[in-house]
Amino acid sequence: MSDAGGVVKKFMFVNRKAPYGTVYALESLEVVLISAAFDQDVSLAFLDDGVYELTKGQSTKGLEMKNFSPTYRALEGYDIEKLYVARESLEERGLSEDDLLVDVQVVSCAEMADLMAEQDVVLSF
Amino acid sequence: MSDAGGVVKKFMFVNRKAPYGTVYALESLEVVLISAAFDQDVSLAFLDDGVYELTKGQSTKGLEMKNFSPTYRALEGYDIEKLYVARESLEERGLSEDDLLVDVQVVSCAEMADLMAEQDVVLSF
Amino acid sequence: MKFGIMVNEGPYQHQASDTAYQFAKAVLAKGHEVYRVFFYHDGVNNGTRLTVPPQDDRNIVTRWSELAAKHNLDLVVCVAAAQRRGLLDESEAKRHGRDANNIAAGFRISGLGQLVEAGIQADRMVVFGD
Amino acid sequence: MKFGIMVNEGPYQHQASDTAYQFAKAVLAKGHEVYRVFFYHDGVNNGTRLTVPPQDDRNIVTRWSELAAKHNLDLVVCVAAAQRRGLLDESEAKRHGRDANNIAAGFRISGLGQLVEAGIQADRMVVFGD
Amino acid sequence: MLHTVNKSPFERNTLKTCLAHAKPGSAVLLIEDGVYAALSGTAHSDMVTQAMAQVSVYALGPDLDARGVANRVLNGIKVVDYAGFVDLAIEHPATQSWL
Amino acid sequence: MLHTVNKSPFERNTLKTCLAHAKPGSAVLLIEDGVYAALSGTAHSDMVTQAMAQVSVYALGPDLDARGVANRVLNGIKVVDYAGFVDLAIEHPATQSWL
Repeated sequence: MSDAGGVVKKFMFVNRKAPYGTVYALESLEVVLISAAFDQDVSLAFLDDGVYELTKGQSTKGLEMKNFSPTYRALEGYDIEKLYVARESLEERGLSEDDLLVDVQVVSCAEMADLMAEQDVVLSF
Repeated sequence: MSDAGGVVKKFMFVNRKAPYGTVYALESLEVVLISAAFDQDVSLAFLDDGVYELTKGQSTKGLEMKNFSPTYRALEGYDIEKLYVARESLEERGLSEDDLLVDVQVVSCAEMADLMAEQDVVLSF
Repeated sequence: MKFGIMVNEGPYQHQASDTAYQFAKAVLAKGHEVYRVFFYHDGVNNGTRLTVPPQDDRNIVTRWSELAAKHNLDLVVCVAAAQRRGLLDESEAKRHGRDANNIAAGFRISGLGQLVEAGIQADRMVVFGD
Repeated sequence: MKFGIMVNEGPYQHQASDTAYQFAKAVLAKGHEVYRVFFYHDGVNNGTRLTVPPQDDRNIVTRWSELAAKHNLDLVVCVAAAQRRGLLDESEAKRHGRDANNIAAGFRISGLGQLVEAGIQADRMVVFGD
Repeated sequence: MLHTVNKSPFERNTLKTCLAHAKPGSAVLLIEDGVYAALSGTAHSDMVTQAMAQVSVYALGPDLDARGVANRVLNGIKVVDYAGFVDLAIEHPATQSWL
Repeated sequence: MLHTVNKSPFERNTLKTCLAHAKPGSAVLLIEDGVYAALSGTAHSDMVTQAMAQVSVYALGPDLDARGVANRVLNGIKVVDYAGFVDLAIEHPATQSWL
């Protein structure tokens, strides 16, 4: 599928928005899944309200919307394993790693800034 | 044009968004102009970034967008004269009444709250 | 009691249309009346019959059309906002020389006066947006 | 230098499409290349030929179409986002049994892979949204 | 008056402005991403708790459930469903949506 | 890296988060409603002035003009047009849009 001609770039998907209130989180995840086919160096950053995308126990029946949170668990199967979560964003929200539905690397603001600065392509939604 | 059957309600249009970045300010103004035909008791509230809708000197040539700010000056001709601007919102932005392109009543947060509480219909965009 | 409802955002991008729909359903379930649903700003995009949502997702447009059919609702799309965004019915398309239209069943296009009138006639007006 | 551009919001409601257009024009004026403009989320609504903006306002859709014709730009609308929101070309309309389509000249519908590929092939990727 | 807030207090200034204008005795209903303001242990919990001395605060249950945060709601906030939203809109003479 | 911010600092937390992640030597370009952050005499002027010790801050002229605030820009902020935006995007190896 990939026609990248052997080029491997560092792609970061930046998630800063809560799920369900807007579609950005869901449609961002759709790009992430597609990106797996291109053999690029993909990472995901979750900060600000983006950390809410990963909370356990989402149940959308009352909204008649699709609960897409289990898809984050599927990322590993696509070899997308670099999920970075901002420590400050978790703390402001009273959340800890145990509240998240996937394994992530919790990083400081300075570490997140370093990661961002390394990227070739940053996609935000 | 009015088919209100003699009913006069208090309508408030709440403007909290900056112009041009989004269309809400412009399309809100379009409703205000239409409302004039219905002989209702209309007032406009400008708070938060909504106060930026009224700044003098807007010039949109570089954006190729329509400068709709002169329309605020036309409101008086439609007998829409109750324009309330939040003092705190002006102050946070370093603005004074002299920076605004129409005559307004600058009110405190408590006065704005009182005005809002009197309304029959509050439309926000 | 008569409710007026305004919807300011399009389908799927923001939750506004979903919440408005659930609110309207609850109003009707309680035996109250929905005087009118007025679609403004990007809300006009709720009225296109060309959406093809994924099989496992809700169909926001069809849901509105069906609710309107069942309860004889008045779903009004603002003409000025609709023109800007490309939502046309047959007569609008003709009038502006367009070769297609895309309005869904149960929606009608009309002016902003319909919003003000809903504010006057309804006992309660509730706005859903971004 | 080759630029990729992503547009995440529809015409008129947000300034994103305006800024992206002015940016693309400036890229071209400087002699650089626009590798692709990818329209995602509500951005797909930039590709409808049914808009009828007021006479005294810019025509956002036509502006993109004309820029594409002049510079042979690749304007790609995401198929999944387009289906959700009701933006179809002739073959999509046929495939989904719809009686009309609304895509504008110069736009084509394709998959999200086109966005990733633009990220790989372009020297710079710039995103415009809400 | 019934006030509705549909924005996260972490992202926007909406809730803060709403609370500054909600008069004693009025009701504030948190919906959509606004329900994140209903939670305990966050940077905004104190602001909401203090507001509850003057106004009644409600949160929409289906929105809490969707976001997986229904078990974190602050004491004193009443959780309602869409029918409860309608009741609140009837009970108060007007509704102001803080968008 | 070039960072762009298109939101008013009065309405959203976007600029604050951007500045917290912009490394020394990077550039921040204020566009659309983001240009309100470029102004002197506001509640956010100090935050931006402090940031300028580490990062270069630019504002898009056409957006300032549209909003009638071109004469209020903070000292040290460079005003650019769309061509200048392109130059900044070329000069920096990547662009991050804070939406």
